[in-house]
Amino acid sequence: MPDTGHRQQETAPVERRIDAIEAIFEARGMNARAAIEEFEHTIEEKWLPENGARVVAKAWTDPAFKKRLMENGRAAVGELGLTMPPHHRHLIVKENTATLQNVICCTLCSCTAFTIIGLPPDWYKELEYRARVVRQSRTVLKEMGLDLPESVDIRVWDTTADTRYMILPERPARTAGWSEEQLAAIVTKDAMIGVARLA
Amino acid sequence: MPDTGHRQQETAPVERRIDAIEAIFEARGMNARAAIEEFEHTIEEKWLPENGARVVAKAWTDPAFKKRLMENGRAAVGELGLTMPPHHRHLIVKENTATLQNVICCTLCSCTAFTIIGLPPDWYKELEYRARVVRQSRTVLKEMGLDLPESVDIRVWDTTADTRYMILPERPARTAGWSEEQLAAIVTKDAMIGVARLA
Amino acid sequence: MDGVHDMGGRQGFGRVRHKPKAETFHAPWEKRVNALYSLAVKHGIYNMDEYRHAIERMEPRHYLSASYYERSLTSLATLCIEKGVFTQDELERRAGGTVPLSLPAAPGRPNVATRQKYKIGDRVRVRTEHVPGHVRAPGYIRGKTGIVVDITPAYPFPDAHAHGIHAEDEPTYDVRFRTEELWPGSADRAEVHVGVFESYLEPAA
Amino acid sequence: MDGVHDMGGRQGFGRVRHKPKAETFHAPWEKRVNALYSLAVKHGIYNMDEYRHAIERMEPRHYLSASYYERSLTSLATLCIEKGVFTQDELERRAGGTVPLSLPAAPGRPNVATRQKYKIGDRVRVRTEHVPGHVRAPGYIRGKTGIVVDITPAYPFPDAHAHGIHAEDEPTYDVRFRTEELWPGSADRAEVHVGVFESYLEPAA
Repeated sequence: MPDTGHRQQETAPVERRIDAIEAIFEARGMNARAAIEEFEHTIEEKWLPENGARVVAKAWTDPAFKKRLMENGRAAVGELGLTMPPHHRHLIVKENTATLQNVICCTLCSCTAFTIIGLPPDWYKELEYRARVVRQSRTVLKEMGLDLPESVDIRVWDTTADTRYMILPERPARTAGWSEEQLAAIVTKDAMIGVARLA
Repeated sequence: MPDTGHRQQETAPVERRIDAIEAIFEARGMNARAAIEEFEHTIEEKWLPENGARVVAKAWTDPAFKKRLMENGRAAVGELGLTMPPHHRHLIVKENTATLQNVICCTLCSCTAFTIIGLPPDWYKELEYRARVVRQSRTVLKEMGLDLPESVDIRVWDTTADTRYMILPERPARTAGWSEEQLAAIVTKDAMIGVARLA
Repeated sequence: MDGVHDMGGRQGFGRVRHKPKAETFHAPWEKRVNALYSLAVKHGIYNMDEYRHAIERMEPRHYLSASYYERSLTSLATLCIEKGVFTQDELERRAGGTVPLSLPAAPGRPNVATRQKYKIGDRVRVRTEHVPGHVRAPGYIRGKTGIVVDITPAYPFPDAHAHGIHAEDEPTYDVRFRTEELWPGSADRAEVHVGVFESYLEPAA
Repeated sequence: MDGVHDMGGRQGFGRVRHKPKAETFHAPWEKRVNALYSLAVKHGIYNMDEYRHAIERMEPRHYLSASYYERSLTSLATLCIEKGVFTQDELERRAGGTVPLSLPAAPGRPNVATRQKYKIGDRVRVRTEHVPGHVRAPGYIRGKTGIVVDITPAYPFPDAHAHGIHAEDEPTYDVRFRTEELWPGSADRAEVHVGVFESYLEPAA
């Protein structure tokens, strides 16, 4: 095997590894730099939890929209100009109530409806959440600050196929009469994953 | 909590960790240094594969001993002055033949009859052997240099309780008429684990 | 494959390190990894099932010790080499050091011939199968019984799609399991819903 | 516990790094670890089941990345602190840095009340149990059926013995499983024999 002398070297730091791939992609005419800039723009401007928050606020205030959202999430978010990648063929929306807590996870990797609720937070992708939330849901939620009474049932949704989920949080009682904009402002990514309730 | 400033420090290297435990044991009057010296003496002088090799050679040449060995391994090795720790209550000896290969492992940790066949080699305790040998025995043995024909059945012994196993290797045909000492000299730890055959 | 990536229900982990409004990225290089593995998908170098499987194929010690984006990076590097976009030599020369890669893939498989359709309300059992290649049935549902509560239109079959094997798309069934069935006496009471491909299921009595 | 230590049958690992006449130790500190964890057993600070379980309780990333003797060392340090031989503060002050420890134990359990005796030739099934504490039934035999081929006299029951719980000693049954039963269609043909405590078994039809 020719020229394997460099194999004796130390492991390259992660930054140098991605530097190298970026340089090769650039050299191959794949416009790596432009793709990176576009991605940075997209995550800062487009894939934001504010998208999902708008969906939630509209569902809270427009029963007909809510019905369409629960029946076909992908089509309904499209009404608000929100899109999903082609391989996310379905968006399923699950509603939290006074007696039911739905929670999303991905035990095998990190799947999420990222164009709608934003890219997943670090802890969602970590081994602890993936290992424990399916088996110890109530304990894990409590450790995360959501201490549910036994009267609240828990449903965990493990995102194993390319169907994507979002949670429709329960609307806080104090928000009666608020505008869609006001409502959207209180909806968090954690609430749309189902690990928090809105107060 | 008083004086936790040192918690901010780096992780102590393994040598410093065992230094610290040794020093505390010594300070508690537990004679750590003497125990270490005794252990080093024991592993160099006592827990040697030559013990098991003597057992094998005797079993090859003394049918009555072999019968006792197969019936009660712990008592039989005792005839040769070999002992086992109290919690190793049984020594079970399995015989390899032209059509059967017995192999020992410990998928949960690293259990072995170490006073008889010697402390386990590094690879025996490693994740690869523990994960793979129960499920891919023929493949793993082949990778380790023992390419068994399909006509040889494989039995894997997973040491999950405190019963200990040793393998009685098949005696090579070329050793007809050899003395016990000559025979013992060709018996290896690998053969008594069952990952090698003697030629 | 029965790999260490199959985390659901594994014990021994500590608390989730959660804080409100947690970040996705912690360093600029992580965004570049995400951008470039997505770019490779757009260029058709590999699909998302191949991408996920190349992460699963990481050496287990490396998988567990690597950060999330180092895992992404390892998949990207491995697949580009396997697909001939660049060689390991070229990559390591440019990176100025070795680049840890994922281990080789075992074979994939086409749709299961004996698969059948189910309807909402059917009781189903997850087949007791050990698929050597990519599979999207988590180990914790293997051999377990649940109830079909929803059905999606067809998706590419991951066990084939991750290995370049032709296969028919399959519906996924939203199957409801009780934790008492999954981990008897050893889990918090809850329902766990899993999207299960048709090939993974058989009828339950 | 369903921990990462439960290696049997896990996929994704590379070749065994075997060489003939391989060493047991690779550095002097490793021998000191071995000598001192044995000394602690001799002094009655803990028993071997507690020692094994403290290794299993290591943070999973630490377990997989640590060397064999770092795992032994972590168990020794953890148990000495849990048993009050020294405090974490004292240990870390003397070590001049932090010392990673194992995570806390879940509760153990006494013998299973419904256990029964078996004789050679009996068909037995390993109970589908998920024991939160120490257990010596590897996950790969859970729910599987085999045949009793040998019986040993009684041993301390590890599920209790590792947790300071009083329990009766139990025989272990040498149960023969076929790999085709353990990993259908996904293993080399072989018999796998496991020493199974009485409490782990139930009669099979």
